[in-house]
Amino acid sequence: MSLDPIPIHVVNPPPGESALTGNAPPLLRELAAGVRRLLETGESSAIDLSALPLTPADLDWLQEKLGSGEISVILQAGGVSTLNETACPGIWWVTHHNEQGAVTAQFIEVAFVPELVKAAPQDVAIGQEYLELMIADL
Amino acid sequence: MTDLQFLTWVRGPGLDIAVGIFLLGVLWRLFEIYSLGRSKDLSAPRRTPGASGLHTVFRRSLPPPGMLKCSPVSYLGGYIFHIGLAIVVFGFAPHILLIRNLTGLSWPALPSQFVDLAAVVTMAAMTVMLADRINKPAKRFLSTFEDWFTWAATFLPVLTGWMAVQHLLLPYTAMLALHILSVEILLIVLPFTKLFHAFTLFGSRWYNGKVNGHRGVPV
Amino acid sequence: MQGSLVDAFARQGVSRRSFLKYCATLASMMALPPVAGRAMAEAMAAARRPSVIWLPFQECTGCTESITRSHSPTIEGMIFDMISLDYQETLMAAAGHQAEAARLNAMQDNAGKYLLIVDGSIPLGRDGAYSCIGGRSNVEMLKEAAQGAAAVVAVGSCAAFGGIPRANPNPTGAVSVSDIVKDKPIVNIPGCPPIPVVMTGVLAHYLTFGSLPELDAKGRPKAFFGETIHDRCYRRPFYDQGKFAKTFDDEGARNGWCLFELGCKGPVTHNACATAKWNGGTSWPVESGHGCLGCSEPDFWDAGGFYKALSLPADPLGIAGAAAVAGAAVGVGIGFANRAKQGAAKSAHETTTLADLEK
Amino acid sequence: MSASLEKGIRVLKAVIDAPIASYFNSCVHCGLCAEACLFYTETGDPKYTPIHKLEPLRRIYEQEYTLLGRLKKIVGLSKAVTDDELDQWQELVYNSCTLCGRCSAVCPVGNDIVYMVRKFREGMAASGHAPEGIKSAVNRTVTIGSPMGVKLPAVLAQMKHVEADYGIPIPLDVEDAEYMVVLSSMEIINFPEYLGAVARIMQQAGKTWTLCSTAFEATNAGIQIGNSDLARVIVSRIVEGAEKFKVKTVISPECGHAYTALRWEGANLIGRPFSFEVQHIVEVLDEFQRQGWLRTEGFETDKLTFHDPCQLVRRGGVIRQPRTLMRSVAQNFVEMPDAGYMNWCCGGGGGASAIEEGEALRLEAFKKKKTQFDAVKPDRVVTACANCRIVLEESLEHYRMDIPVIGLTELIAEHIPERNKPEGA
Repeated sequence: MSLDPIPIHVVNPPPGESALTGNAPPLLRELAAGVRRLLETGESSAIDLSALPLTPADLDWLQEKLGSGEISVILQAGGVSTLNETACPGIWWVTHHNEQGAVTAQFIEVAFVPELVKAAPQDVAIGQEYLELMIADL
Repeated sequence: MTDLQFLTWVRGPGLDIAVGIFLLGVLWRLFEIYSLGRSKDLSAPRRTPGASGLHTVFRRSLPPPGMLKCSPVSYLGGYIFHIGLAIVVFGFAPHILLIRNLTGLSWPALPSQFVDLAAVVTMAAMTVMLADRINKPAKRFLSTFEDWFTWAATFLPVLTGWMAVQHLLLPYTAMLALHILSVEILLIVLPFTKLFHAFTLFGSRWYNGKVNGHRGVPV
Repeated sequence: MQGSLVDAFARQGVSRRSFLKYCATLASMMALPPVAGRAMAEAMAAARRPSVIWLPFQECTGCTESITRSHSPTIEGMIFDMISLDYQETLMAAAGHQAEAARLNAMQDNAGKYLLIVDGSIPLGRDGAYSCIGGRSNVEMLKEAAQGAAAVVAVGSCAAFGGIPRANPNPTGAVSVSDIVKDKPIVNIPGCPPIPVVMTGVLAHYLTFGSLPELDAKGRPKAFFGETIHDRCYRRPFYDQGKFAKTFDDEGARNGWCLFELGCKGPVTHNACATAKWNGGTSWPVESGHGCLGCSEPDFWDAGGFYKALSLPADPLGIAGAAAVAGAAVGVGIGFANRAKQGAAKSAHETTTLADLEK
Repeated sequence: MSASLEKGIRVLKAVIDAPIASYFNSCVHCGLCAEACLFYTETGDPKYTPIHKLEPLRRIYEQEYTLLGRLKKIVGLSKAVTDDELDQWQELVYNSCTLCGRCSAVCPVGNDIVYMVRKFREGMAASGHAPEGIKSAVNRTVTIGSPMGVKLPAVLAQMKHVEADYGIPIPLDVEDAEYMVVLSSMEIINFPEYLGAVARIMQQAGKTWTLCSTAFEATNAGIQIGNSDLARVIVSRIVEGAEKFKVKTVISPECGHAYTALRWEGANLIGRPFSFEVQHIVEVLDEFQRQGWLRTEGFETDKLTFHDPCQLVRRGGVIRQPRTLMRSVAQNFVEMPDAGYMNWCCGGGGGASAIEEGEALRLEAFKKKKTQFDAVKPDRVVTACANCRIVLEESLEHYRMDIPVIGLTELIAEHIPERNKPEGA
């Protein structure tokens, strides 16, 4: 069923007013510090965007500033997640959706490779087992 | 008692009691004061334009010549805090809603940021007035317990209302309840203290203007 | 059922990445730093499933409905499978004496370690006779079960604050868990019903950190109940601009303006609806056009009417008319007395002479 | 309670009315009335705050006419007014209040404080707490006929002098005259020029006028002490005289409170409206001038200023007229700061000048007036009240300021062309 028949259309923010809160620009500095740390110590970090008082307009501004990079990863696990490299290599825009498609969490991760993309040794071991079984069956 | 129980009480029975005492007190006091009557002035009146009871009711809101310079704190502080109170009481959306609910009258609300500013300015002005009461010999000399008490009874509703909106010190629910309680205290004491000038001021100015208007003096 | 969580997940076909993603989301929801997601994942992967006993008292099963079907079949629901839910009348297969035996066994085997979840209020009227299970009153069962519990989680407004059964005139003498249990840590997760992720979040916290989350003065986890609905409401800007819907079908309502005047209790209600939302993040009451009822606050049922704005008196001017009449009567009475006194003073006046000027 | 105190309180109970009740309930203790009172501004002593001067009256009002006040009195929260207290208040109600009415003019809630002081004096006088100086003035007015003890022969003698000096007959007890002129004793004793000036002006205007042998004295110490019964006795003389000779208008002399007594209080004292009009001499002069009956020639060239008598401006409404008159005869007329409606009192009105023990305070309060004079440095001061004139002269002398004080009527009369003199003769 479409939601259109319900005569409620939310106007937010109100027309004619800028919805930018000014909370987004400082995040760029925080990211710069994160990138420096990554290069110097190899330590990765993340910013939880849903925990910050950012409006959709703030997020759009941030996304536009960071741009898009060469890699887009789509993770199919308990709903879709997208892990997109931004125009600044090492900065990843991570969005988690649930199975219904709603956004459940949004992060900006500073890492060479996002945590979730890496395969865990336990899983690799299971893969190895599977491969060996296949070879044995040859 | 939980915060919500407290709030429920002050919104319910508490407010009923306060409004009841307020109305009872106002009518009682008005009758008590004005039923004393006065004798008719038998002297021949002198008519002068601009001299009448009604003129004085309005004109007395402005400082007479020379007085503003004489006591700027009393006048400016008084203006700021009375106007500020009016803005806060009659311009804040939840207050208008209350008035509409009680009387059916309503009007557009002022932006809450503006009301917020007005509340801060009002409190600042009231603080200055308090300091003036402490500093000025004549004012300090005249001051009784009632003066300090009514200052607090007027200041607290503004302070608690502002703190409730700003989420300071206590949870909103508790602060809102304290705010309503402080307003109730104000309502209860108003008819029985100098705060009753809010009502008798018009009568006083009118009498003064009437007596002097009879003599052709535009006071 | 024993074993580590992550193994159980694997058996359910939940991948490690799904699990990590869940932990990250949960951490975000609980306002923990992003690194906590990884810590949670590691801790949970190694966690042993604790025994959980769920006692239903004077309740409507709405809380169970909420927790089981909300995000079903996502991971929040699964985490319930991942604890050792040893007694839950609605969900368990066993019934009658078997069920009661399972409860007693679990209590014995895990004495001092199990987590006790309670939904529903506890009636104290007529010695608790209003609500019994297997011939035993709720209050008796609660006291018994609480004794060996590591902690008690009061799920839903009934268990947390007494809820609807306790509403005026409270015929059954209903009370909350914390009215009875005094010597155990209690977490209140109020709401009618509570938000599923809040319930699972508390369990996850207990599983991962082995402790209960930080609580507010009313025993509610601060991570979810720290802010009011009003503070996080997407319609808040309209409140600040003074734009209010006046009826449910006016222009303001259609424009999605603030519902304060229609009785929204958002300003006095602490809950996570505005951020966590309901039905898998689909919507929540205010978004669907209805004000908050304040269901996660004590005595919300008796707080002066769901459709009456917060700034309004609950019972407008019930005695005002009478007071005005009484005031006028008192005033007129004093007026007459005063005039009489004034008149007496005037008529008693003897014309003064020069001699009178001397004392 | 002494019998006199009881009588005083009974009188106060009779005079307390709705305006007083409204005023006391409106006071917010803002202290602005203090800033308007020269006794406070010049001494800085807060006890001179006008509203404080009414404290005993306020308590009597509260205890007698409010329910809460009665309760407060019963439980001992509000003390009864005592003779000792009223004794203390004598200085505040008489010595340090000239009934100038500046406090009533500035009170932001509109309290007519001076109206209350006037009423409070009723109780003070009835309970025997009036100052000796005013008491003896009242005594002389009632028994002899004038506060300064002037009797008819002295008036007749002055009339003769004036007739001799100006060659104009002074009519006495003339029936159906248009105007009846009454005098203040100071004008008979200290400033006989006034009578001559009136005679010349009347002659030029061609008006019939008369003095009255039974009512030559206009001042009314009964008003100043605050006793309506005695004030009635005094004012009745003028009413009887005016009615006997069927005059149209009684001209109040250059005296502030005589004007108030006759113009505003008189009808209320005798309990019926007058059958004649009452005008202050300044009003009469203004009217004559506007009608063209009064013509002047020449101008004073030195710097003149005008001191407004309080009872004439603030309590009488005669604000414009003296200025028009001044400009018609003075080239260099300057206004003092606050002149007109907000003018400062000379410090001796309302009976204060009759209180000997109040002299030091009066001179202290005069500093306000001195500041006004210093601001414009006039060569001469003109006024329209013999009492103001005496007080100003004495105070100016005390402060060694060489500024002569003259009456407005004389000043006008000096500019009446000489050649007109024979016409009316």
